[in-house]
Amino acid sequence: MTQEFEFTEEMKELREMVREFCAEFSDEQTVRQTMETEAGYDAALWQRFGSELGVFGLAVAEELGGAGLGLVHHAIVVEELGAALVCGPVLGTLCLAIPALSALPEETIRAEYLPGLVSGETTATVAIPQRAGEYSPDDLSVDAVSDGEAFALSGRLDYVADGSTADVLFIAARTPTGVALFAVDSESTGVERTRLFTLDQTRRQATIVLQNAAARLICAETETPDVLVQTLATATALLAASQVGGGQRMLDATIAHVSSRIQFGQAIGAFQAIKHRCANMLIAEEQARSAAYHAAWAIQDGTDEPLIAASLAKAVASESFLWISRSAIQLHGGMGFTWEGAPQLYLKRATADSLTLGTAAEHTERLARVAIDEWEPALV
Amino acid sequence: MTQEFEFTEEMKELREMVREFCAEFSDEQTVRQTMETEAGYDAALWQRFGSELGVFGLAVAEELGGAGLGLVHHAIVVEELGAALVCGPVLGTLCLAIPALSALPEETIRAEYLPGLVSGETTATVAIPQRAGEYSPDDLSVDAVSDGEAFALSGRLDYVADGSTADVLFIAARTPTGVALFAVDSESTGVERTRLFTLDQTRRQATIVLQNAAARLICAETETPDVLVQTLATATALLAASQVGGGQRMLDATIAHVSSRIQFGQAIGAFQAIKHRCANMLIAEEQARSAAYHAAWAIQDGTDEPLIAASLAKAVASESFLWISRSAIQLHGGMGFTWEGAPQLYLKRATADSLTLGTAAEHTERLARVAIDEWEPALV
Amino acid sequence: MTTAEVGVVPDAATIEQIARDVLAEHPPASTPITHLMGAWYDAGLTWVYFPRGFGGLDAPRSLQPLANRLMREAGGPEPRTVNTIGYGIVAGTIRRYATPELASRLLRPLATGEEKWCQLFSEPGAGSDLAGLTTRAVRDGDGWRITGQKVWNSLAHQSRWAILLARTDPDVPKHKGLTYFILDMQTPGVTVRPLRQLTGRAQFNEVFLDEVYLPDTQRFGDVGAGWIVANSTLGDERTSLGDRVSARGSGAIGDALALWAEKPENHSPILREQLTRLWIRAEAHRLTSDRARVAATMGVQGPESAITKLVGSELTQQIYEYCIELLGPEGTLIDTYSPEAPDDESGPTAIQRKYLRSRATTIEGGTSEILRNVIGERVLKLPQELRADKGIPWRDVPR
Amino acid sequence: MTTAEVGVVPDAATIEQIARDVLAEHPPASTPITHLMGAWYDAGLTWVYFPRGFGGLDAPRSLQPLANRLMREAGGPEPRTVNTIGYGIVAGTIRRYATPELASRLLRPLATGEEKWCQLFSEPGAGSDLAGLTTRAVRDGDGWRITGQKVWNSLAHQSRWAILLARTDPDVPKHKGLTYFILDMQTPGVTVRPLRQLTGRAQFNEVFLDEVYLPDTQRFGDVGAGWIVANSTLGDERTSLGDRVSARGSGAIGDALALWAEKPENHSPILREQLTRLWIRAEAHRLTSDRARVAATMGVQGPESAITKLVGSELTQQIYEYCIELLGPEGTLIDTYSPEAPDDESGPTAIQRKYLRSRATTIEGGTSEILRNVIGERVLKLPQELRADKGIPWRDVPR
Repeated sequence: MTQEFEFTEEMKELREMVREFCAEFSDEQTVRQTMETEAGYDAALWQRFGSELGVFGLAVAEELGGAGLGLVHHAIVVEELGAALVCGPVLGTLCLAIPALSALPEETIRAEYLPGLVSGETTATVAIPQRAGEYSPDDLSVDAVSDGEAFALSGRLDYVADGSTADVLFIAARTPTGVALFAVDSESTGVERTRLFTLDQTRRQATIVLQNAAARLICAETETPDVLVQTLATATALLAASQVGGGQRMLDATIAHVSSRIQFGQAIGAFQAIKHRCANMLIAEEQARSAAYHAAWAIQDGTDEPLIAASLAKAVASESFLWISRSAIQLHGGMGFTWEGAPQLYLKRATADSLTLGTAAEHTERLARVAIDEWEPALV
Repeated sequence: MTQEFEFTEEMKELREMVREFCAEFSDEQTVRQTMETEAGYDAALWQRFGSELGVFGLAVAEELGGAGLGLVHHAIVVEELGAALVCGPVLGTLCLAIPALSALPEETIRAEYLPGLVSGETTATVAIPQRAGEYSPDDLSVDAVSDGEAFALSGRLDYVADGSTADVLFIAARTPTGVALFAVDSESTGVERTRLFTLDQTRRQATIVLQNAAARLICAETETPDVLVQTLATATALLAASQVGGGQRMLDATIAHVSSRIQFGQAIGAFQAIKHRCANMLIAEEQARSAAYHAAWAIQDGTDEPLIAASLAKAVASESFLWISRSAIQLHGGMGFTWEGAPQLYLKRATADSLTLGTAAEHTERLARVAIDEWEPALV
Repeated sequence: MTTAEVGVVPDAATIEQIARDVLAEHPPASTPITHLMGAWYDAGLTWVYFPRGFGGLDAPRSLQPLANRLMREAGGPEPRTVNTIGYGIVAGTIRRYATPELASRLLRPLATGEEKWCQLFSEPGAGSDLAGLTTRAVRDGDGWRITGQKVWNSLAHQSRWAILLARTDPDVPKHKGLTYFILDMQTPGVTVRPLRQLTGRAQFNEVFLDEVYLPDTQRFGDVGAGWIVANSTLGDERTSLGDRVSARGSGAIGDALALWAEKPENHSPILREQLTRLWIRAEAHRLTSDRARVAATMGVQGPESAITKLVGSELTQQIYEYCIELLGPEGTLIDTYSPEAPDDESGPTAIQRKYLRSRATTIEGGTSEILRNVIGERVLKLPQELRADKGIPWRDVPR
Repeated sequence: MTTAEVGVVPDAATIEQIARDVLAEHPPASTPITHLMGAWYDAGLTWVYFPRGFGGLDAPRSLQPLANRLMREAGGPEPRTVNTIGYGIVAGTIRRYATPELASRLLRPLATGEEKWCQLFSEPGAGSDLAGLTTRAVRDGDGWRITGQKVWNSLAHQSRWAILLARTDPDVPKHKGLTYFILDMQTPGVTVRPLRQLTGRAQFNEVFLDEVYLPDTQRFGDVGAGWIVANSTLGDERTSLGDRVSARGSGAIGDALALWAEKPENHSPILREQLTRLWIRAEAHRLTSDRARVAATMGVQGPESAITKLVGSELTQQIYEYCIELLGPEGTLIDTYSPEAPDDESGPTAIQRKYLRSRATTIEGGTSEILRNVIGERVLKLPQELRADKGIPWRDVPR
């Protein structure tokens, strides 16, 4: 294991590898074509990421098809997929389902689902009752009924990430004794999925209505809340890494643009107003990177309270990515406002990311509770 | 009467007159000398402002020695005194006492005190129980006891503006039936005044301890709360005008400095980083000016809710003046950080002003209550 | 019907009487808009400060808001909406630069909206640096041949006429080699292509000019004086904004307040504070705009008017950024990006649409960066920065 | 006593053993500080990466934090506090540019604090534009005569030595005409005057140099190479910062948290949110500094280190601005502005004092404006802006 922020050569190579693969097989033109399709992603390409490149299981144990390298490696992959706006169930499968399954107590369940997700052959998503990015059993909208043998779920789920394409739906539901986690085959009867039209066309959502849908219990009431809390923290940290990737890409694009765009006889990047805004974009990006990777390392190694680290990451990365992508549009001028320009794709991603798993304001409020209200001066 | 923002020629002449008088008799050197004296102001100069220039009673009725022109005129005077950092009881006498007395129901009381304050022969201050700039009877710290004929006050008052030099102290105190307003001769027995060392040496404060100090009832319990609320709103609006004056002076000084300071072979004001910050200073100043004079006009003519207008003025003017004076230091560079440089005097004034009669955050909270929580969509 | 006596400057009462007569004879509710606006023009109410016979009455400009208000109160259109660019930018230039014959040909259909106008100024390579534009106008007999590419031309596809800036002399510094023309958009060689924006819509166009001929009579101002004419045009645009004071809680902040009221379940102390801060800024901006308006009516052009666009645009953006955060997960949805959908900001995801549209406000009509330069140099009189293109023939400026 | 074998690069264990021996023989609690630091120097622990005999052991630089930590743990001083500028800026330059004789004369008393150092770089007319400085050095036999005025010289009144930049050739562009010297502050013609700051204190000085003579042996680097030497000096200053990671909630944000805990009566939702936002920024900044530190130990100088000063200084200011607002009316008081009062930020109005002092953080050591330029041009490689003084003889540059 590495100490915090010790990015090894091997990590850098991983990053390069994913980046090059994205550049080759998921360039902007491909993303634009894919995002207009009904499914919203290319299942074959997804599988190549999982099987050929083999980067979906870096945080998964080796015996389950993974590489057992830890969450930081996984975050690097998610960051690069975010940088390239790769269409596909990044949120549902990589940020939510794989961490959730990895946290399950039962080995057999893990072994059943993880290899398919890691190889990219199957996709999944997790529906966790949450409010403002926090696990919130009060917001549970699905009930599980058992006939003593099999379970059936009924209820409605809004804004389910990748919900219209996932093969398996992992759904938290209320049972007579608490909250348990279930697996539902998305094709089974009683599952009605409606694709939503999303501001960010590269990241899909669905509304799912369950009416007595057959479900399999995969985590009991005693363990489920912990699993869900842990999954949310991990997914939040990973989403922050994705935001870092998007921000870096927009920073790079903006630097390239202002270095070549000539007005008043010189490249506009020579003007202090532009130059200083670019400096501020870099600063915002660097703060986000630190916060996001601190969260990945902290969750991986247990060196900080996961909820604090994840909220910090999401609060900082949301504001940074939003501000950077808005700045990118501004500094691209009129071109930044066109459909053809790349900045709009990132603005929409940044907007959607910022509203997913808790907004910056919500995580700030949460940090106010855990970091300010409960702060005790250290005895020095 | 003028419509809102209709600054007449006569108002401009008034402004010029006060400005020139300040430039001649209260220039920066004079201010620096005066602020180091024990009293902290020059009583003779103060009287010249009142009697020779005759600008303390512009909002006071003519029969009481004033000019009956309204609060906007008075605000212009206070603005210019603020611009020049004139040492003296601007807050105690001009912002608090004259508006308070003008609001008193009894003609004879008004006639007794106002002419002296207007001529500058006497000075006064008002101690109003307030919290966050709002009238707050719960914070009343003085009790009035009556032997059936005369009243005696006991209690402690903190941060009394101009408290160590005022001739008359107008003090709100608790009586058996409510809150009433009293006049106390500051030289009488039972009045102990302690000068405080203030961050802003040009604007003094005192702690006053009263022990059975002889007091005269000047406003009964039925009217006192209204008088105090109105006085606070007026004083807040006037303080905002003073902040506008200070901000304008620092904007002007900064423009002059960056236009003449040469680095890298050119005046630094040519660099966009400097130029754009100056533009932002102007914008901040203009917003503050609009909000402050809106408040003066609204209170004068009853065209807006005084509490909303005053809080808006103070919230905007506090942030603007603070930001402008901080920017002035930054753009003056090292010189801005010296004792000899003018910006430090304005930073300290801006800091003190921002903490007086409610901070920006406090007025924002107040506006949240009156403008957001109680907002009703208009029927259009 | 009331008319204003020739030779006497009409006062408010006269204007009001004329307006009421026109409106009585042409009830806005039942009169086709071109008829209504034609009658309004003929009565001299379109621009009361214009000469008689050209839509005006030689009246003081300060009486125009009165006429507009009477039209509005009678249920008629806000005049600008009839022909946005025509009213906002072109009419004043026509008055100043067109011959009487040409002016009388152009102004009435402009006023009625029958002939819409667009502006062909910006180019792909000339945005902030408008004076650096590349479109060439070359002498050809009694006229000119224009070749080049323009961009950000709103309404170009609906317009009969355009105002056009082109370079007539590349051998002098950039500002001095420009000439101002008007162009009949039906002339051969003009191609209009819609330009899709990040909203999915195509509110603007690109316009390609391929050896387009126009007669020299369609030149406004001297050859080489195009920059001066254009600036008078842009000046009209700015001063035409100040007619009305908005009410507290209207506009973008009104959207935010309404959304706040609609979504009590999304309330939090932080969002409440943020909304209050935006409200405070909106108020300060509204009051500053009002102060600028009053100063303008008193003949004082203070710094207030120069900062209105800058502050307003940045505030609008931030308000819709706030609205999106207040919307929460719902903010991740959009109804459609179809370019065929109506180009407005209504519908179930109106807030998201306004949010997206607001990104342009700090770019169009002068970027915030350029506006801060303008405030610094023209209002605060700060020294100009060094420019690589200053005093150099346009031909030799790096591009 | 342990010694490091000559010719063998010492490892951590060796350093630790040597350090423990020195500390055992010279217990920090009972040893005068100059003796302690002298023994530390003689053992080669002051700068383990310096040559033997010059306070070092030819060890890797990465072992220095270990030595410093052992000193701290034994109750000894943080080395920098013994001679701030000497350690932070001068020592590395002496090693690189002084002759061995001069270096051995200078380094030991520098290390022990017996001879303090100050820096004579800035001038009243050369702040951000340091390379534009005016102080002249003119050849005089085997040495130089220096005349000029320096400013912002902290510790000048206590220092024996100064590093000095002066202009030796006004006929070349500004960077090329500078030469770097060291100056004995006891030389005739040197006058030090305290400079009072807005805090009331005089932490800095002005230094007047009137025909001050110094021998050519006190020149560091070539004539005309002063800018290069100065930059290596300033580079040392930057990299010397990164030894320690601060703890969560320490530093300025720690002051704010403590004040928040002390003043429950001043709490409000808005102030709570503002504190949280500052806390978040402080955390992100702390983590970024830590990341830069780790990158530096791995040999990577990332952009993280270049932005630390900029972000830290602006954040510190904003934290104390917040503290003042949290203090409320109490924030309007100050204990004293007397220049004789101790120059620290303690006392009953420590927060007010830190607030005032914090105004300098975005000016000293490079203004925020200059730092953003540096980040833009050196880190992001954006094109340089036009400069009026570029390539022009210093003599001809407007001043």
